Amino acid sequence: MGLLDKEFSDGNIVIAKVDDLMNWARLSSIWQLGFGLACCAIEMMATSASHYDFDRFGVIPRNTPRQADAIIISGTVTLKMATRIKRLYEQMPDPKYIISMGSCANCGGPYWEHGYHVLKGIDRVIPVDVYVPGCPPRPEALLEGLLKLQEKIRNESLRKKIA
Amino acid sequence: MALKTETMVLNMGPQHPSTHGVLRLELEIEGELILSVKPHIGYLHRCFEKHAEAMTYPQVIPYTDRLDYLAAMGNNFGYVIAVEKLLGIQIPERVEYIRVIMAELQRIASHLVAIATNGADIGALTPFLYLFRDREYILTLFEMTCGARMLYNYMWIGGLSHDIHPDFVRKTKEFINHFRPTVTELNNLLTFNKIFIERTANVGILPLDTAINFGASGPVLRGSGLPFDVRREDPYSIYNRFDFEIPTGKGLVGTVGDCWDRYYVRVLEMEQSVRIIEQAIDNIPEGDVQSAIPKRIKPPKGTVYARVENPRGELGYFIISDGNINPFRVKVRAPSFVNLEVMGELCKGHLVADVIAILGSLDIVLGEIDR
Amino acid sequence: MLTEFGKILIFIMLAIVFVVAVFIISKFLSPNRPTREKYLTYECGENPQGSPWVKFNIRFYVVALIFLIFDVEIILLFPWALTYKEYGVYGFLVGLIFLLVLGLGVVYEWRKGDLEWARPYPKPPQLDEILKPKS
Amino acid sequence: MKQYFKNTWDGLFTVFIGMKVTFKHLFTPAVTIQYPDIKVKLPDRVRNRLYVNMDDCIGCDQCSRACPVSCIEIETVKSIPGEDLGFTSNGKKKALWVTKFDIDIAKCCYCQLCVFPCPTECIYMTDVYEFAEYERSNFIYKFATLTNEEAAQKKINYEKLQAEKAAAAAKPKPETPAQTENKSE
Amino acid sequence: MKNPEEIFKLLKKEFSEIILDLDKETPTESIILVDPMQITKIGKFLRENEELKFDSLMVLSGVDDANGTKTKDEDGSDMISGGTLSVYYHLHSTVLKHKITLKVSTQRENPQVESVYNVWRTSDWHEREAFDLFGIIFLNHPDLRRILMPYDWEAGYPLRKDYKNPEFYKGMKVPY
Amino acid sequence: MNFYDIIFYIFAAITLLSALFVVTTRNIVHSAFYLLFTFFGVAGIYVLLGADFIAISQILIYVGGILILLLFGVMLTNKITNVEIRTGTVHMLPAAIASGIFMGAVVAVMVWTEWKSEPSVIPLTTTKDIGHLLLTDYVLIFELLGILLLVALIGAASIARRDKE
Amino acid sequence: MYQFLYNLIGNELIAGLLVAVVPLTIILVFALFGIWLERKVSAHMQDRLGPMRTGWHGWLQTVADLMKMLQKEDIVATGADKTLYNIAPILVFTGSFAAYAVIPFSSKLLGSEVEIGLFYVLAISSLVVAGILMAGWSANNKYSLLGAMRAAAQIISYEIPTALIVLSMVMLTGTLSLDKISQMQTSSFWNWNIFGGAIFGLSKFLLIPFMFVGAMIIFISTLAEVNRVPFDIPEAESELVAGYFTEYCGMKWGMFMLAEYGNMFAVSAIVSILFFGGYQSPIGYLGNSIGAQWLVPFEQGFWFIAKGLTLVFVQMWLRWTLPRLRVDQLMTVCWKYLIPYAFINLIIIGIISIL
Amino acid sequence: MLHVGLTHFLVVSAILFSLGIYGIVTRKNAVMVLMGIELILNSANINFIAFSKYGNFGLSGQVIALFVIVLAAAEAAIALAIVLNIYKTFSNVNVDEIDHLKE
Repeated sequence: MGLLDKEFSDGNIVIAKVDDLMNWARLSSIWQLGFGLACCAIEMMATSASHYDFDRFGVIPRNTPRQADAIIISGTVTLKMATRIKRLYEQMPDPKYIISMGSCANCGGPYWEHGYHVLKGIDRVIPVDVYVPGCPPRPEALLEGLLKLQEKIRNESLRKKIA
Repeated sequence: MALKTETMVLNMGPQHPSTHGVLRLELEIEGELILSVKPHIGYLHRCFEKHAEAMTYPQVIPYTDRLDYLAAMGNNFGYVIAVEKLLGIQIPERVEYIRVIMAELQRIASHLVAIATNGADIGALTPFLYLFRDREYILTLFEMTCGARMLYNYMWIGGLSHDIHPDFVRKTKEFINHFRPTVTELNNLLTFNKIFIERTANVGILPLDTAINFGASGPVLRGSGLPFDVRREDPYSIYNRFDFEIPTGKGLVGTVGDCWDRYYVRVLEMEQSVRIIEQAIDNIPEGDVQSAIPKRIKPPKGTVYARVENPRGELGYFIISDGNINPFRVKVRAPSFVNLEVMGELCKGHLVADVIAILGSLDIVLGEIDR
Repeated sequence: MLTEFGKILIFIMLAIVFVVAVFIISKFLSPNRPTREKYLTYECGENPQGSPWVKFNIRFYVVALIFLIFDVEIILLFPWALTYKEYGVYGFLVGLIFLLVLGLGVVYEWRKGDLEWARPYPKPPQLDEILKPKS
Repeated sequence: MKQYFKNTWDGLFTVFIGMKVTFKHLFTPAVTIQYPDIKVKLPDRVRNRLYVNMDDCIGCDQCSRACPVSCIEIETVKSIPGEDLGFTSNGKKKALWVTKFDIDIAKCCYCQLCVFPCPTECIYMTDVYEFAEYERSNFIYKFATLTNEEAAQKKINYEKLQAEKAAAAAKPKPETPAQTENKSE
Repeated sequence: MKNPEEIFKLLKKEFSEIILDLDKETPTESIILVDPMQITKIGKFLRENEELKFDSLMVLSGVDDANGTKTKDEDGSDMISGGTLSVYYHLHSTVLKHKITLKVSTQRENPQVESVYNVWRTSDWHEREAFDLFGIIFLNHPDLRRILMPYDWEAGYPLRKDYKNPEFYKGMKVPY
Repeated sequence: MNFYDIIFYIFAAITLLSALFVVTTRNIVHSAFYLLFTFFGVAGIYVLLGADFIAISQILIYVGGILILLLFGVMLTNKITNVEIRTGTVHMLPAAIASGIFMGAVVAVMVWTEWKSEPSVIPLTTTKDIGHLLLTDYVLIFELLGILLLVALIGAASIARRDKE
Repeated sequence: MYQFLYNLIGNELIAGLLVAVVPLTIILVFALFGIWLERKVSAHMQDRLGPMRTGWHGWLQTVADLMKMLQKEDIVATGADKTLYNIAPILVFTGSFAAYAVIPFSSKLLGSEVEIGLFYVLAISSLVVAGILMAGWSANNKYSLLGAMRAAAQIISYEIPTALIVLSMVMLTGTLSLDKISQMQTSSFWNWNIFGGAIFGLSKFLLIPFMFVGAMIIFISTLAEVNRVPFDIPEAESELVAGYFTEYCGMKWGMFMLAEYGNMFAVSAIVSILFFGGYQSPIGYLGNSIGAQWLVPFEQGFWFIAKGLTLVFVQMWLRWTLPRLRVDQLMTVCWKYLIPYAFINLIIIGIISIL
Repeated sequence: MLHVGLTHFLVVSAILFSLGIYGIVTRKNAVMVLMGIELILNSANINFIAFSKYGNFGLSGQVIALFVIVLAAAEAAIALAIVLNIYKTFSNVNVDEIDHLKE
């Protein structure tokens, strides 16, 4: 039973400080699962490339889910892929986060109407923390989504359950 | 009585750093030796053809963008040429020039990614970032013109969505001046690096007749030594006005048709694209960017197969029209789909590490394989 | 008295204690939310087929074997390297003969192709074979 | 043998060349745009979040029909005679109450096809790209200016008018002036 | 370099009883209609004949002609019975630089076409795709599995005009 | 009981316990890995006996070489298809009794024998002295070992290579 | 250091422990700094900036990473062999850290003055091989096992050229003690072993080219022993996902990382001791010239770490420049190029040194 | 008995030796037999070195121990090669099942 599983009913100053420190560590070092699906993956790569540089935020791609903290669903999720994504997500160690990047991952995007093989929104399979709109989102938009995620992590607390 | 090592089935993908998306390769290996490779595709099957049947002709264009998302301009180009052929309309000169410039810029951008990922697969990460940096400049040009970075919806039936930006010509020239030294740098850093050569030369040799029978096209076919290019073979748009060479694999450091040849053909093609842009950029005629076409595009009954040279090879659109505002059937001949077929034969007898090099040199985009 | 090797032992102990301590801290901090899928072996999101524990390429074994022999020879040479100067040319010759025998081993292995890792030179796919109807 | 030494030399030499290149880049300034601190100005034509200027919208439904992904939902109610809806900025007279103008921006594919057919240029793509959300439902943007009650009211009004017209058509005797007065209020 | 009429004549001479028709209706292409059960033979001839040398199959596309009788089933969706499914072969010669299109049509209820797997290996995946999306069965294809859809997809062939989406696949809701 | 003794007991325990595991564990890969600790413990005992060079050689050859070779051998020669790599055992009980009796006898002899137990002076570092011995008294053996190793190399490699033919 | 602490405290164990804590701190700090440096160096080589948002130019980045790793859940897959899986990181880290026991950070700071230090360093690194094999085997993962087999084969192969060069240095210097080798190369960079050592005369000039070759060979082979590019095939990202630690997560993986960076510095230190004078200053000591003797060990420490870091930087530089080799080419480089060169080098150095 | 002397080392070596014997006798797997042999060699080495320290032979014991290690390495290499070959022929390395020399 780890500390992160516990819930403290009343917060005191110590817990608040520990909270801050641990949240800071988690939000400053979000390692993403190196994993691209479709068009958005290219923008994701562009985001990690020199012009936008994901590394500034401490984000580095890890290729195995065991060492990743966040999974960026970058592109269309098909039914065939959804089970795999579910498994990859499951195989990540807690605490873990999900950014849904682009229209397709948000809700099936352009394929929502006739896409007989497209999962209409990754949130039908795994819980999403931040939705980034765009088709594909600009790198800045993805960075903004990341900042939003950091904001969310910053507000996490031992006092309530971590998402 | 040979010591039979048991074979092992190793999955590569769908989540794997070097399968360029969601390809899954099922490798049957003995030790590190590949006995067979089974590609499994369809992890990105987005039902393009079904969508195309439900859309009107102009509405299909945004979906064609998403086929080969690294070369969206080329996809648009092919589709509009097909529909224009079906409609039998003439396109203004200015549009043709701009389309060619855009397509060639897109080819450079796409090849940059191809080379970058090929290098990254082999372990060179720095060239990857240099090339993505340069790609970013091309994307800026596109964004300036039509407002989007990757999926443009720029070429429309009978014209273009926007005229070029007033700054476009100047910026493009600036880019070309910046780009030439980058290629030299790339050659120093990666192309002629001994390790890179050792990794790619004499690996994954694709003989010419096999390549043709497998329907390979684009740099894969040219890497095997045949100067086949739809731009020259079956000139569309105004490509017959430009002077450019078709680079082919020469077996400079290994055998003709190996991974290095396919890689190097792309490097040389970027140079040729720059040449085409240089010839075209100063001669853009004045005029309108939309020809007069009916508001509701309703081609006559018939079929058409139009093909263009996309960065990855011959991109063909087979459109059947039943005289409605929706296409009856759109079939895409996706170059990567065809090029990837050869993978299974190519990998036999290589090592695990070679699979990556071969896959990188085939340069696939799952978007158009699975459509 | 703490001998020099005793100090090394302290280093080793310290390393073990450090690692274990870090693990314990980590255990204390980290959550534990098991699910069935989480404990499956990772294989790019697929179901693993077959066991990884299959027999291996014999090349690994041959490499280890050659290494072992060379390692032993080098170990035997260390005491010699420390002292041969005191014996002048004689000392050097003793070692040189040993070294040449070692060199002979290298040459032999090279000639016999044991230093070649199983680098296949696969035949490129031939058209006629490919188009042969499969039974 | 010659090949052997050539390989050794080539290996070392090309490595050194490569090292020269990377070393040079160690001192070239980075091209990175430090996003949250520095935001580059995007080009004028940039295509990001859709915006509808409802003052100009005449509810013609052209954008919705042009949209390949059907992410625009428009419902309109015809105005009844006597209501003044005003004019658009380019002088078109409005004739429809737009009771619902929802854009599900999560579905949008940013193709700009909706922008061109608009007769009043009221729907356009802005350069706002920072609108990530924690909840997907927030992506449905409601542009209609009318509140639900107002919209319901308009609908009732119009239905009444229709009913009246139908009644009038059935009984071609223009009576009930009081009711008409009520309507126009 | 030969035009479609010449090619058709050549084929007619070789396979007098098999070649069905030359369709010149379409504005941009001439299509040779062929018997689906003879396509391998014809393909081999086209590839090996010195005057034709069609060494490359550019694309093989399945088409649902939707020319059967259309009915509505109880929940209002289209049902098509009868009619044909077609397969188009776009051939190209890298040596002689001419092109031709072949078309075969087969019964919708029991769609069977001979595979050209051993003539042009391009057709390998294309045929699998046509099988996957239209349910056209290619005889003699060594590995006719689904290719784009999941291997365990049971809800039919999605590109047929009367395809109906299933409600769930492996517990995931399919429609929006 | 001083330091020296404690450390001796620690190392003896490591050695003997892990050796016990080696011979009793059913999983052969585990056996091989436990062997690592045995070798390490033995090296510790060597150090206690003032044989630093031998101790390090022990680690270098046994842990770095023979153990790896054994592991590769295990991985090459087992049909390892399930998780546990078991090896069959035969006549455990008689073997245990017999080796127990044998052990008892030897230990008894060793304990009862009056050994001259005065440690001789061993130099702090033995490498140089071993070097001198190798160059003087044992020079012939030294050279012969070189040839022996060459023969071993050639022999082992050619036996292992035989499948190529 | 030990003597000083012993006099101060009077307890051998505690003094020894304190001496051991210093290198532990150093490698912890180095790992934190080294990972940050790696990211910064790679970033600037790639026209990027690297970590920027945790402290000044992101210098707290690795601290954040470390603290995050502590919070990560620990997963041991059901198929894995739990005992071995847990022992492996301990073994790897121990093997990496134990090497520091004999590395002289300065003339005063030295864990153990054991005479056969160089030999010991060679030996103790074999623990790492066993650990890696254990990690790869126990994880029940194909990538892990492939990576571990490659790693083991690679590390043991490259131990031979390393040992041959070490042997030639032993022949030249006549000692196995790292401290003594450092002491020999005193007072000026001209006395460094790469320039033929502190001897004078013809043989010095004869030695220089061979010393350069030797330094290059040992640098390349240590590169391979710590699995750095271009020899990083055991953890080849693009083929084997993450190699032998594919299944490891959280702090257990962190230990592998720590061990890797520890090893990086250790081998750099060994190379710098063997060829670049160890802790000796290239230009003489400030402490000596101003008469403050107590300053000298600190200066030595500075020079030692500076040299180590320079070599580490070169390792990083190479990593971000080169592609990686294939497994058979790796073996070819070792057996067909490095070993023959090292062998001939050894014989020539032997001949020159008895001249 | 408290103070560690020669006897202690000899006892350790004896126990190790017996364990080695036990391993050789009980295990079918040839590789396991090899491991047993390695244990026995180690125990012998302990004896050599112990006597080198507690006897009057100077460092000869250590040198002999070194030779033993070298021989052990050579033995392991050859033996494992033979085991591999046996495996190739019989697909099996159980010592009691390999009872014919030629197939």
